[in-house]
Amino acid sequence: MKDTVNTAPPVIAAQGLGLTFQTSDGPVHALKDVNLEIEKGDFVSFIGPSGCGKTTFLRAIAALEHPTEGTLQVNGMTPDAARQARAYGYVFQAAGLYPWRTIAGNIKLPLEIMGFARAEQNERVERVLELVDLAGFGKKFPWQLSGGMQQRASIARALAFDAEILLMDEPFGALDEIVRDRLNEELLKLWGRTGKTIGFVTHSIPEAVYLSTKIVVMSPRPGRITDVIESPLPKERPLDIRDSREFIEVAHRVREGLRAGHSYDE
Amino acid sequence: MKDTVNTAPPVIAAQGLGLTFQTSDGPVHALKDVNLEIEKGDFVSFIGPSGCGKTTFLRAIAALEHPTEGTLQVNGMTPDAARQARAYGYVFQAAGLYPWRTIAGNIKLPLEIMGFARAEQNERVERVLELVDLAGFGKKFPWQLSGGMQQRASIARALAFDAEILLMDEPFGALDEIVRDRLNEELLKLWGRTGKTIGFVTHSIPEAVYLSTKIVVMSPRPGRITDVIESPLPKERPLDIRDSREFIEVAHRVREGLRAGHSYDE
Amino acid sequence: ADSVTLQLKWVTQAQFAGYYVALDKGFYKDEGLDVTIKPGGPDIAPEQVIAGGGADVIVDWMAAALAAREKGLPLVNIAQPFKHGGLELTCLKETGINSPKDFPGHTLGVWFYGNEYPFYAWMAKLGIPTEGGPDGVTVLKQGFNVDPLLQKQADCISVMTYNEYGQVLDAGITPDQLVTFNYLKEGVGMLEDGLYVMQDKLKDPKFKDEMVRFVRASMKGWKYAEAHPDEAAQIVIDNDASGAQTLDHQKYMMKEVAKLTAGSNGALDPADYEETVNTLLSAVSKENPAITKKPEGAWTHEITDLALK
Amino acid sequence: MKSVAPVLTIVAAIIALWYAGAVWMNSQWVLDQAARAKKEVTFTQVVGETMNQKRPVLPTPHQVAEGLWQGVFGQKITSKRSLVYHAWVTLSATLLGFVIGTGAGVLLAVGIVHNRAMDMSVMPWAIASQTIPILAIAPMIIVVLASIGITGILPKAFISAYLSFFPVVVGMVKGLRSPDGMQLDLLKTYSASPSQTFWKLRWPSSMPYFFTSLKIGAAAALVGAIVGELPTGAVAGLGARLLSGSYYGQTVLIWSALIMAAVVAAVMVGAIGAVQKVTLKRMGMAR
Amino acid sequence: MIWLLVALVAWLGGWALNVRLSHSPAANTRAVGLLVPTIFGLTLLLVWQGLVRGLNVPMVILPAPTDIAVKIGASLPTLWTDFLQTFVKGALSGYVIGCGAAFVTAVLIDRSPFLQRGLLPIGNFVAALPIVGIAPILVMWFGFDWQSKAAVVVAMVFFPVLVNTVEGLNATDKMQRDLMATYSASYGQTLAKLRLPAAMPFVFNGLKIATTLALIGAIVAEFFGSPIKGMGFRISTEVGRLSLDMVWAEITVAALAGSAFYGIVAMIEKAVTFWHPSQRSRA
Ligand SMILES: Nc1ncnc2c1ncn2[C@@H]1O[C@H](COP(=O)(O)OP(=O)(O)OP(=O)(O)O)[C@@H](O)[C@H]1O
Ligand SMILES: Nc1ncnc2c1ncn2[C@@H]1O[C@H](COP(=O)(O)OP(=O)(O)OP(=O)(O)O)[C@@H](O)[C@H]1O
Ligand SMILES: Cc1ncc(C[n+]2csc(CCO)c2C)c(N)n1
Ligand SMILES: [Mg+2]
Ligand SMILES: [Mg+2]
Repeated sequence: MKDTVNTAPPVIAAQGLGLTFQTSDGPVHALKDVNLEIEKGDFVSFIGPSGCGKTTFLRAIAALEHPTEGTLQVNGMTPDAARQARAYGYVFQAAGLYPWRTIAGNIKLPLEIMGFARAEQNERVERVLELVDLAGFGKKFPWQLSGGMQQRASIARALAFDAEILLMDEPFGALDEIVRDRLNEELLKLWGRTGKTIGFVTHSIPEAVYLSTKIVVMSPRPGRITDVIESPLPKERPLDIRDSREFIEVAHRVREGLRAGHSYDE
Repeated sequence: MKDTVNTAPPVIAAQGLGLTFQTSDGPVHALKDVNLEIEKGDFVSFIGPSGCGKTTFLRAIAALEHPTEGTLQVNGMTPDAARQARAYGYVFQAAGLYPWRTIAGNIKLPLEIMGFARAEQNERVERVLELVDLAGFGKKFPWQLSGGMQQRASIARALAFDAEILLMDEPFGALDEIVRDRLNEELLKLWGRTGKTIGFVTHSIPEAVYLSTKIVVMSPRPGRITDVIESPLPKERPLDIRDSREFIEVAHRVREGLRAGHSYDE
Repeated sequence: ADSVTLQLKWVTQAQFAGYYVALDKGFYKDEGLDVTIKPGGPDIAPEQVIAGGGADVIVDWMAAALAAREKGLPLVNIAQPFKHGGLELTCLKETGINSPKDFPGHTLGVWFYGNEYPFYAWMAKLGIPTEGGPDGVTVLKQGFNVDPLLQKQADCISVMTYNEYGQVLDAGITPDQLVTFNYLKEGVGMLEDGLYVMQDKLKDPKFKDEMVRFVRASMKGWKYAEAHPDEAAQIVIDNDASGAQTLDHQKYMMKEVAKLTAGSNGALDPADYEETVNTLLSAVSKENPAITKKPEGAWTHEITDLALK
Repeated sequence: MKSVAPVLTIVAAIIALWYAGAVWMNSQWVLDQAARAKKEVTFTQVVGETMNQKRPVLPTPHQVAEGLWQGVFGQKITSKRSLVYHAWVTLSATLLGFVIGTGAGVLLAVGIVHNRAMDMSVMPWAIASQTIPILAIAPMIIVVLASIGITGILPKAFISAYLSFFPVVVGMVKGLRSPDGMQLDLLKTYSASPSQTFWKLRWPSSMPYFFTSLKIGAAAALVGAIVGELPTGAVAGLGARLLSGSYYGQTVLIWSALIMAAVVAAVMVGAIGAVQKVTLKRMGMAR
Repeated sequence: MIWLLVALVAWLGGWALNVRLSHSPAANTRAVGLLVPTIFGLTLLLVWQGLVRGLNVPMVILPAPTDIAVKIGASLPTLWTDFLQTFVKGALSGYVIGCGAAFVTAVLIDRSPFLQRGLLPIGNFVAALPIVGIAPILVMWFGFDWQSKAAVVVAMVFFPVLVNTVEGLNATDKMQRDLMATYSASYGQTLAKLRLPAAMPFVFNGLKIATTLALIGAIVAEFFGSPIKGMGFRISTEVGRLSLDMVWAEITVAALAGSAFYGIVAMIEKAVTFWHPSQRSRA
């Protein structure tokens, strides 16, 4: 692993990226002329009005959609190749648990696929269930849990194996503030410990500012990046950092960016 | 908890309400000993950790679940009878649009069922589409919209007809802050104009405080009410009321209540 | 004109040429009858059709008709255009069968559906068990055609002289490669195509009169067909709605059928009747009780007496 | 259109296999005949002989093609020897039976979905009814109907309806029950009447199942009509051709009728598929 | 006349009872679940009995249920032999072979869109071939014993199961597939852990349809040639002898066996696809 900060190639590099969906009533420009570099160990939040292409961009990084213009590189390779190397952990906007597997079974799924030993599988399942506060629910089936619990299970599933890049699409959308705070802290700890690169979609400005090293503000029709904000906050972030001046300044800038994006289409 | 001077009977009255799901591995106590009165014109928010029974309680009010203990009255009748009188507008936690209808068709659905005239139907559809910022999307099918846009369409559907009681289950969960602020304002305006009674589930403390006349804090296992906070805020609420002392105090009390609920099961 | 419906035992073919000729040549019309001929098939039990009121008169084999009579369906033979039977068992010589003594250990194809009584009577007479094994014969329910012999799935199969036997020859097997047993010659012959009606209806003088005219015209048709086989075959072809029959085969069939009808003026010969009944009774077994006692009143000369006057 | 090449490839493969099978299955007879005539035959002779037998065990593709050609184009379509004529006889009964059967099937499904007593009592018997061998009771149906004066196309159509109603019931019950809890709950909050729930939710969401059921039902109706033709005395229709072919050992005739039947079924299924495409497109379901 | 009245009263009474039972609180218990269709069946039988007796329908056209019951009681050994021959040897073996082959074929062609596009239209075409046409041919090819019956059954069940399985293997939703894609799961892993489980509701649809087809196929094939035992043999022979009571005895056995077969497959379905919304009672 290259640990030098600036000479290493970016983990994710998009240049002139465009993605157009062909629908029955004309093309939809979900992404247009997107340029972005994400370094190893970055925690990048994407924020923007609904329909601005956040999900689409995350999907393109994970090679689930294929750009129609420009280039996109992950670890210096194509997203497809990076996926082959099992670089991704992905949390979808909806939980997407397999209904025929228990919660524990769902979390075990990636571990089975990646060939972890049986004992290790069980151990990891226990650990991540605890992390998302679902200990004791391993034997339930997805439809027996509330929406928020399902969402937490799907986060646990993505954390169970050690993906180099974690892509999370509004993972905490269905959770209340307390759990959210707690999971935010846990996520930061995990990130600090492992140096993962994280792409994170959220609608909450405080959350974006609290978590990120880099905040990407997007705007719709066509989906594009309107601002990229490098956070001046230190890596160590207690919860009360949210009252600091820097925090409030960054939040303000994000809010302005968001508002600008909205006024575009009015 | 009757501290109002109002002499009119409550719109919603729950006494010793309990609801237990029988599952293959034992009963789940989704609600236990819930006592609550909601007056006409109240704006009540429900807040609490995931799995604490918020959705279940809303569903019970709309006669979609049937309590296993205690009594529940709506407008002095059973929830079933109230439903016959078409008292409810309901926004579900997931959008739940019918895939074979366009967005406009989906919004028209309740209007058709309640027998509105054709011309009035179209007019109302236009109006609510504008309200949720989806003008021009009427002819699209649900799967052609992003998650947030679908959620807004489902809100429009519930607003299209004049239900006396509006029940909303995390309606703004998938929306960004700007849109959320805007819809919050619109909702308050609508409420002020029409005097509807609104039940509102949210995970956002500021949102709950900003909107409500009454905040119900719940806690899980078994699902019950731990605090009911009457808001001292005036009916007229500009956005910057959120910086006022009262606001911050109420928010603090809610946060404490929430935290307490969490510590219960730890 | 009075309408009469005739239910055949089998599909439209020269086996029933007499009726089709009578229809086509206007013999029925001359008698003031409006006759409908319903073809049969493998799934049609004429006895059931007449019981259900779907026909006034049916063509049936005597064994089946007597069995039905014992089952409570009072059928009466009013005419017997077929003097002889055409049922045979034909075997490939190469299987080593030369006489009935060679049957044990072999597989025989038999038609069921009410046509199996002569076979069981014969086996009973020969004392050969029909449950398989080295001392008995293995019986197969034969389908509608001669494939089992050609495909060597059976060593012997049931044939009618006028139909399936011709098909075997047609397929390219020569008569000298075959050994054929005629049930009649083996002493287990049974009367084949006769005309049957419901007993109680005969009490109705109007119906009786219709039948008299019907039998008269039918016999006229039969005699015409015997004399003009090629024309009769063509008439059959014209009446075949399925369009699947070939003229050559129907000509062959007509010539063979003519041999069977030749000896009959339409009236049932009581001696033939007795032989059929005796053969049937000789074969009574628990599994194949065609009849268990001598039938009474199963035939009448009333119609033919008047018709042939 | 994309499937033209794959279909042609598979058809070519099937024809090749078919020829091989014809040689293999028909050679027995050639060898037997040679043995009876005490002659030696070479391999090429055997293959040559198997190509154009009069009563082949398996007729070769070109024999069947010729039979089909003869049947379809060899004569006027009003002729009794025309396959088109017989196909029409069968098709008319099939269509009538299909309409009766699917109509009854949909009505029964609606009843089952809306009435608990019907749901619990009828379904097991609908299943049992399909385990009764139709070929066994078809003659009885024909006789019984004839005895109350119903003859002609109707008895055939009834049998065809009997076979086609079951897949429609099963499919439509599933389809009418396919709306999920939330979709149903939504209408409950509107206090929609049962008929509104039916027309606005159950019926539209059952559409994919409806068309699938229709397709299966159409194929079943055809089988029913053919079965119904056998006990009517094999008078006319594809069933009669099959049977006659069987009596007289005319294998080619059987195969031509068989292929014709499959063509008729394919045309019906294709037509339903076309309607399905248009309907689902208008409902925004074809993505 | 009396009998006709009995028929009418039986019908109304049975139905009223069922309506009450199915709306009673006990309606979801297993006992009532069995009782209701039984009552319905009994009323049907009573109506049948009433009509046959009341209208004096001759035995050679339609026997009364009591006649049939007596005949069943008197012919148990024959019915058993026929059942073994037709159901166990013919239908069951054909069912297992046909469904197994269809399942394996579906998985094999699943990887090749080319084969799918080529084979499925032809599969539908072949599935439309009426068995009455195929059965004589297969009897000619495979002989008179149960092998040819099994072959007919194989031909009948193959395509329904194939088509359903192929459809089921494509029934996963996008997000479920995307999840596997992010793991870069191999084809085999995706098949085993996602597509086969998701396909099960469809596969069982095919398997259930195939149960009724299997029995019908085996019986009908016997009409075109058979040894002198078997349900189809007995039915066709006894019709010719006008023993309609025996015919209906066999039909009864067929209906019982077929329903039981269907029921067993449906029970297995319930166990395997417990997670599917149609099997869960959430309402
Ligand atoms: N499969 C698709 N076909 C057609 N259009 C699509 C498709 N997926 C997305 N879009 C369109 O692309 C645009 C971007 O969608 P995307 O899902 O990326 O938005 P988003 O930023 O994630 O929004 P949200 O916050 O609501 O989830 C939207 O206008 C959407 O309608
Ligand atoms: N149909 C059901 N069967 C069994 N258990 C259920 C069912 N519906 C809900 N539950 C359980 O009832 C409890 C309350 O669920 P509910 O959906 O009301 O929670 P919630 O407060 O809305 O949570 P969230 O914020 O995650 O939506 C949970 O423990 C859930 O697992
Ligand atoms: C199912 C069945 N199989 C065979 C016969 C015997 N049979 C009697 S007459 C006749 C016509 C001969 O060409 C034939 C084949 C039958 N009646 N029904
Ligand atoms: Mg999104
Ligand atoms: Mg909820």
